[in-house]
Amino acid sequence: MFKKLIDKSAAKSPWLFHLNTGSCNGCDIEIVACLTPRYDAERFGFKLAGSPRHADILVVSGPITVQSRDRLIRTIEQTPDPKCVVSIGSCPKSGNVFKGSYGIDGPLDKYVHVDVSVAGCTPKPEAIMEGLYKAALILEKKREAMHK
Amino acid sequence: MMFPYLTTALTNLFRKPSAEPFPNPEDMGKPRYRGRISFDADKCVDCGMCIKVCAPLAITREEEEVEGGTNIKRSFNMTSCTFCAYCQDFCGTKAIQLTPDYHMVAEDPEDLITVGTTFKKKVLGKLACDIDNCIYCGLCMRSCPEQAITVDRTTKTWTVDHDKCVKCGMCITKCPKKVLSFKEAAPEGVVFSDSCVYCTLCAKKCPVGAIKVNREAKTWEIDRETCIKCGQCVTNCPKKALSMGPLE
Amino acid sequence: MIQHFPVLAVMGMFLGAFLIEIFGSKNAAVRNAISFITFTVVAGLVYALVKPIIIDGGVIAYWMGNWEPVAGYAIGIGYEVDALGLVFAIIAITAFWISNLYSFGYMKGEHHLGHYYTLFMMLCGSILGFCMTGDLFNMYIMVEIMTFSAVALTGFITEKDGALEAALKYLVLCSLGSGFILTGIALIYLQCHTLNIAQLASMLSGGLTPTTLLAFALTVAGFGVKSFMVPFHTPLADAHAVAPSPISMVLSGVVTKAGVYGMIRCIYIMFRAMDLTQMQIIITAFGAVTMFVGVSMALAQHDFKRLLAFHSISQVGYIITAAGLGTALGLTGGIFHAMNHMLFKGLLFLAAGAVLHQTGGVTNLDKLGGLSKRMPHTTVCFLFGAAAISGLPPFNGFASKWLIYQAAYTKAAETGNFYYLIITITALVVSVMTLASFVKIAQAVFFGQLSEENKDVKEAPAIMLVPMYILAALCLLTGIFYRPIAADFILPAVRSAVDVVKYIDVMMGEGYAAAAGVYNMAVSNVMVSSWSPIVYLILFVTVFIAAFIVILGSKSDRGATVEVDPKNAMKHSNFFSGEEAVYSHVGGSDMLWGYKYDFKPYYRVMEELHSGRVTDYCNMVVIATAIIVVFMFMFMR
Amino acid sequence: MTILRYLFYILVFPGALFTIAVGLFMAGIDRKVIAHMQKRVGPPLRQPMYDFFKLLGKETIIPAKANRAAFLAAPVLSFVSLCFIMLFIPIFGFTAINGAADMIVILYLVTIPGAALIIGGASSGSPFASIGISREMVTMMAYELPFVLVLLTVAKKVGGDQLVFNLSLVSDYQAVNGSLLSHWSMIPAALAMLLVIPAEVGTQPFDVAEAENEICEGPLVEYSGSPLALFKLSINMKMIIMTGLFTSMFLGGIRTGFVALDALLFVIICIAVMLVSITTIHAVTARLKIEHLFKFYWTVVAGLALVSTILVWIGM
Repeated sequence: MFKKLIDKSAAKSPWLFHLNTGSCNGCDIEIVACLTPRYDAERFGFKLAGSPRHADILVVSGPITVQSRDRLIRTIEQTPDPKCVVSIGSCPKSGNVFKGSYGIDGPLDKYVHVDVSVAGCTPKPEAIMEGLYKAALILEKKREAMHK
Repeated sequence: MMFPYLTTALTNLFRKPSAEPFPNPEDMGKPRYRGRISFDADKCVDCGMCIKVCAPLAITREEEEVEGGTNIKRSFNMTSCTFCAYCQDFCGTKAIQLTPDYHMVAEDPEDLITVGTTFKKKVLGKLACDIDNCIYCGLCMRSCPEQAITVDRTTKTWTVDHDKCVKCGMCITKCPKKVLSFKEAAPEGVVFSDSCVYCTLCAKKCPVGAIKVNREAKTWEIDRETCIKCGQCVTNCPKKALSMGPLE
Repeated sequence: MIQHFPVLAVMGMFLGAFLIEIFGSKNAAVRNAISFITFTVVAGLVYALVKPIIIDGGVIAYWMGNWEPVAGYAIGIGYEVDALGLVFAIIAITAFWISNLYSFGYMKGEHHLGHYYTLFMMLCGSILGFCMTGDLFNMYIMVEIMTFSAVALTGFITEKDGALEAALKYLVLCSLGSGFILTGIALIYLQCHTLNIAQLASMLSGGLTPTTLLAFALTVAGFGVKSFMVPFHTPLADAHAVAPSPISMVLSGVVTKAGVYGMIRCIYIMFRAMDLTQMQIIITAFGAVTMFVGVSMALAQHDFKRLLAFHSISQVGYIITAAGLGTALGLTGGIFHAMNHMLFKGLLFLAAGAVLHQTGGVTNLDKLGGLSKRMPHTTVCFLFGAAAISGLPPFNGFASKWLIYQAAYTKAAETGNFYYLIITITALVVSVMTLASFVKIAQAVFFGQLSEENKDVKEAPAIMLVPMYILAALCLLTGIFYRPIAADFILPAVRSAVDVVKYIDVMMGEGYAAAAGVYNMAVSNVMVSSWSPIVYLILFVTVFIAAFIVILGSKSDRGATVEVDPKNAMKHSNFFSGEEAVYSHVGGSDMLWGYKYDFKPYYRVMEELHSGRVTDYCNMVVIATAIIVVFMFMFMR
Repeated sequence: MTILRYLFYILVFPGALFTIAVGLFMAGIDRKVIAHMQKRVGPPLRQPMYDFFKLLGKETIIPAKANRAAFLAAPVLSFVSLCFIMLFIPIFGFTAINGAADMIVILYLVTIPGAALIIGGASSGSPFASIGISREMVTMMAYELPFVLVLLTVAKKVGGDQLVFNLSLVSDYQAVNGSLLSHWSMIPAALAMLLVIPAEVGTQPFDVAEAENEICEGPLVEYSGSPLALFKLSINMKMIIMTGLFTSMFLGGIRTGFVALDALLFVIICIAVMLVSITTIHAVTARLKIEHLFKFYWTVVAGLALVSTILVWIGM
């Protein structure tokens, strides 16, 4: 009965869980900046959730350090479907300046399919929001695919 | 006051929200923002400076031999870039530009790679300088991506390390007096001079037996084919009559 | 025929005790059979009295050996059962019957079980006698039997740490209380030359002389010790922590109630002092302090049974407060709460006993956890009990507490006295603090994470579960049908507690009270606000089930509810900020941090008072008794 | 016919549908107004509805360590009990189940959702949830004292030396004597009640139990999908219930004669109360520590309520 509404809601209310896998904090503060009055991501329903169990979109920032690798995999596993993974900045996709370091076990694509990648070091909040917006639309598609 | 922002909050109710409109594709960013990389392949001279200065190894170079030269494919991976703009700063020909475009969002990571292919003609010869006209300004030294050129104004010397030189031609374009050029250099070898006393020491020292000296006939011959240019003869010559240098 | 039943019940109990000592000390089957038959028969005898006493409103008087009063003076020992005594007797026999059933499972494998059942039945018999007797000295004797069998049962498992110490504390403190009661009785006998309660009631109605006032104060203090109200509460916590669980159940459910019963009998009927404002104030003050100290100490405990023990103290505080209000509504609430307390506290102690029994004697709240997956039935029972004691509707705890609030508030509104408002507020706040401490237990014992040591814990055997389920069902039923129970079961007891004339007349002969100039206390009518739990519950359960099925049962249009599967273990492990889930149970001591932090100064004082030394405790008892005596001499002359 | 009427009460008018609809609407307004207070645009008014339906469409993961039955039953218990509380709160002249309950019953009924949250959290087996329920419990203890004081004050004000706990009677009293807020002795109590509402609902400065960036939303940490949707819905429903309680206690007494008009006015007043007590405080404060919260409620708020109690008690 509510099938359509539920599918539509999937795009309208994406909750984020932010994973810092060894980031320098540059991307992290820009993600938070998205929620500030100037960018106001909440007008599209974005909300930072406290637990991956509540999240729809996993926002990953930082090269995947060896220490954070298992935690990343576990957290992604613990997120209920439908879910999206968004990589913020260059680090998760490649390792950025930390590439090749003994402490890095990236990139993110090795562990999970990255739905949207946002480039920049750090990306502007506008770019992050654009990426999240894209991810929200993907969520709706994934939700539709779930009951097929 | 216990709630310092109470008045602010209440007055804000009657003000326009300061949120910017979104999405806003027309907004291409602020002028000095370092965003999407644009690469003009035609300008590129393949000096390799960009690759050298790139800390996160975001720039890759692929060679493809074609007739009359090489196709050099340069790709700038923006999911690996730190946007430090060193490549832009170091690019002598301004082929690399970091535009203010910040919309670097893609579902497919291939969309975030800027690619350009440069055709590079095969360059023959080596870098040479017309020493007489050189003013030792040092511009060539500074523009050289590989630091192959050394210029010393005090002693008035100009030297080039041909092993380091990548033949990008940057120095040639930079040279104010236009004294630099790629020249087919003369082959090097042992050079004989008149101060020889025909002591045959060189012939004895030569590891491959390329030198033949006849004391009686006062002739000195060298077989250029067998010579390995080891320099044993030059160092052992008591009269310093032999030297390594360009042949005529 | 029916008038022999009270005596038969008491004698039957003692007879059973002797039979067990003779025949049952070796053979478990014989022992269990004798105790079960005795308890069932005695329960039958007691329940048979419901018809003539509670329904018909009669009072049964019985003279031992037919020594009837001569010339208006009672000579022999008289038994007199009115509705008040019968309600308490019913509470007692019900608790004992269930506890006996539970003992079969719980005490299996202990040594000297013959002695255990002997003492157990003596305890029961003494309490029945205490509730049914009409003779003051007989009451004292029963109190003594009760005390000594309770002491022996507390320290029954002697090899347990602290068992003997607890029994010693219990013995010393209760002996002090018995001493007070005996002194009081002696003083009364000195004054009145009789020991029959009915006759005393008629003789003391003219007002109190200094001697009787002292006797009154000492008797109240003595019964205060027996009911473990606050300055006298100290041995109870230790006793509960070490006593076997069925004994804990009857200690808190029945033995403390016996003290309350003694107090009500003493104040309402014998001295008839309840219409004095000062009396009401001191009793409610003790009650309110008992409530608060009990619950606040419970919040700080980290032993399962000790925590429950402090709750017993707190709940007895409710009963004493309610009884001390001196209104019919208050007494209704008090007696109702006494009954409910037996039900839910018994249930909780049995659940604690089940945990203790199955985990091999662990009661430390920091070492348990996650047992709900291993002991689901015990958990359900515990949750019922916890909801009932915290007063969540529609359980019985709510019904009786609600009557108490209304009584306290009505009293406050009628008298315009701010003091009673404070009592009301205390009662209401203590209730939520009770909930807090049961949340603590629920988290520390039943929910949370299962520790390695308790991996193989099994559910309790059926013989232990059945009594628990009986009590759980009773908790719910008395809560739902609280209205008929309050009106048809509790209210007669309240009427009999204030109807002194009838009490005297039945015992001493028609017209005796009128001749002595005894009149009944003026008691306002019971006015109860409306609350129909049946409507609520029926609607609630229907909609709950419907919603449960619709929202969580259907799989049509939402993500499928995935069963745990070992391949997918990572997905179903707990969220530990991404870390591997490890054992990190939040135990009892870690709970309720902000509250404990803010109450630190209070707890420092409490820590000094609960020093664990018998001498200190005795000092507290003596000082509190002195306060009662001084208060009465100052304000009640 | 009676059954049908009761079914209508439960499922539609003051019960489930009304409470859900108004609760979601109020939550939407709350978020919108907070956004405007912070100079943001804010989510659309129907955002809480989107949140709810999105959560319905998510997968429900039950942790292996959780007690399955308690884990799933707790949100339903919370939701259903909230549906019922609204039946006992008079909407000005109209009460669905008249005289079935009084203030003390409501005081206890509103603890059931909290207790359900605690059981749900405890049964999930997560240490975050354990810390959360510990805080939730302390919060409940904290606001209970002022809440009780306010209720007793209202009862005394309305009843004099009679026992009046019935909210319908409180409403009737206000119809005759004007709303209780216009009696100046009740103003401190009303202020105290305004501060109790956010703690009961669990919004910003008092949401220590569900602090999402300290303890991962406390008791809700392991919830996902429909059970989480029910818990989130419960929070929204608490808004209308608590503000409704405030309205019928302090701002009652309006009688238009039409239930629909009454309900409309009721909702409007509830929204106004919510804007004052929940939204404004949320917008301008940061989260308290649990020990500060406890101290705040037992000193400041209880003090305010006590002032009112004493004033009423001496006959002001």
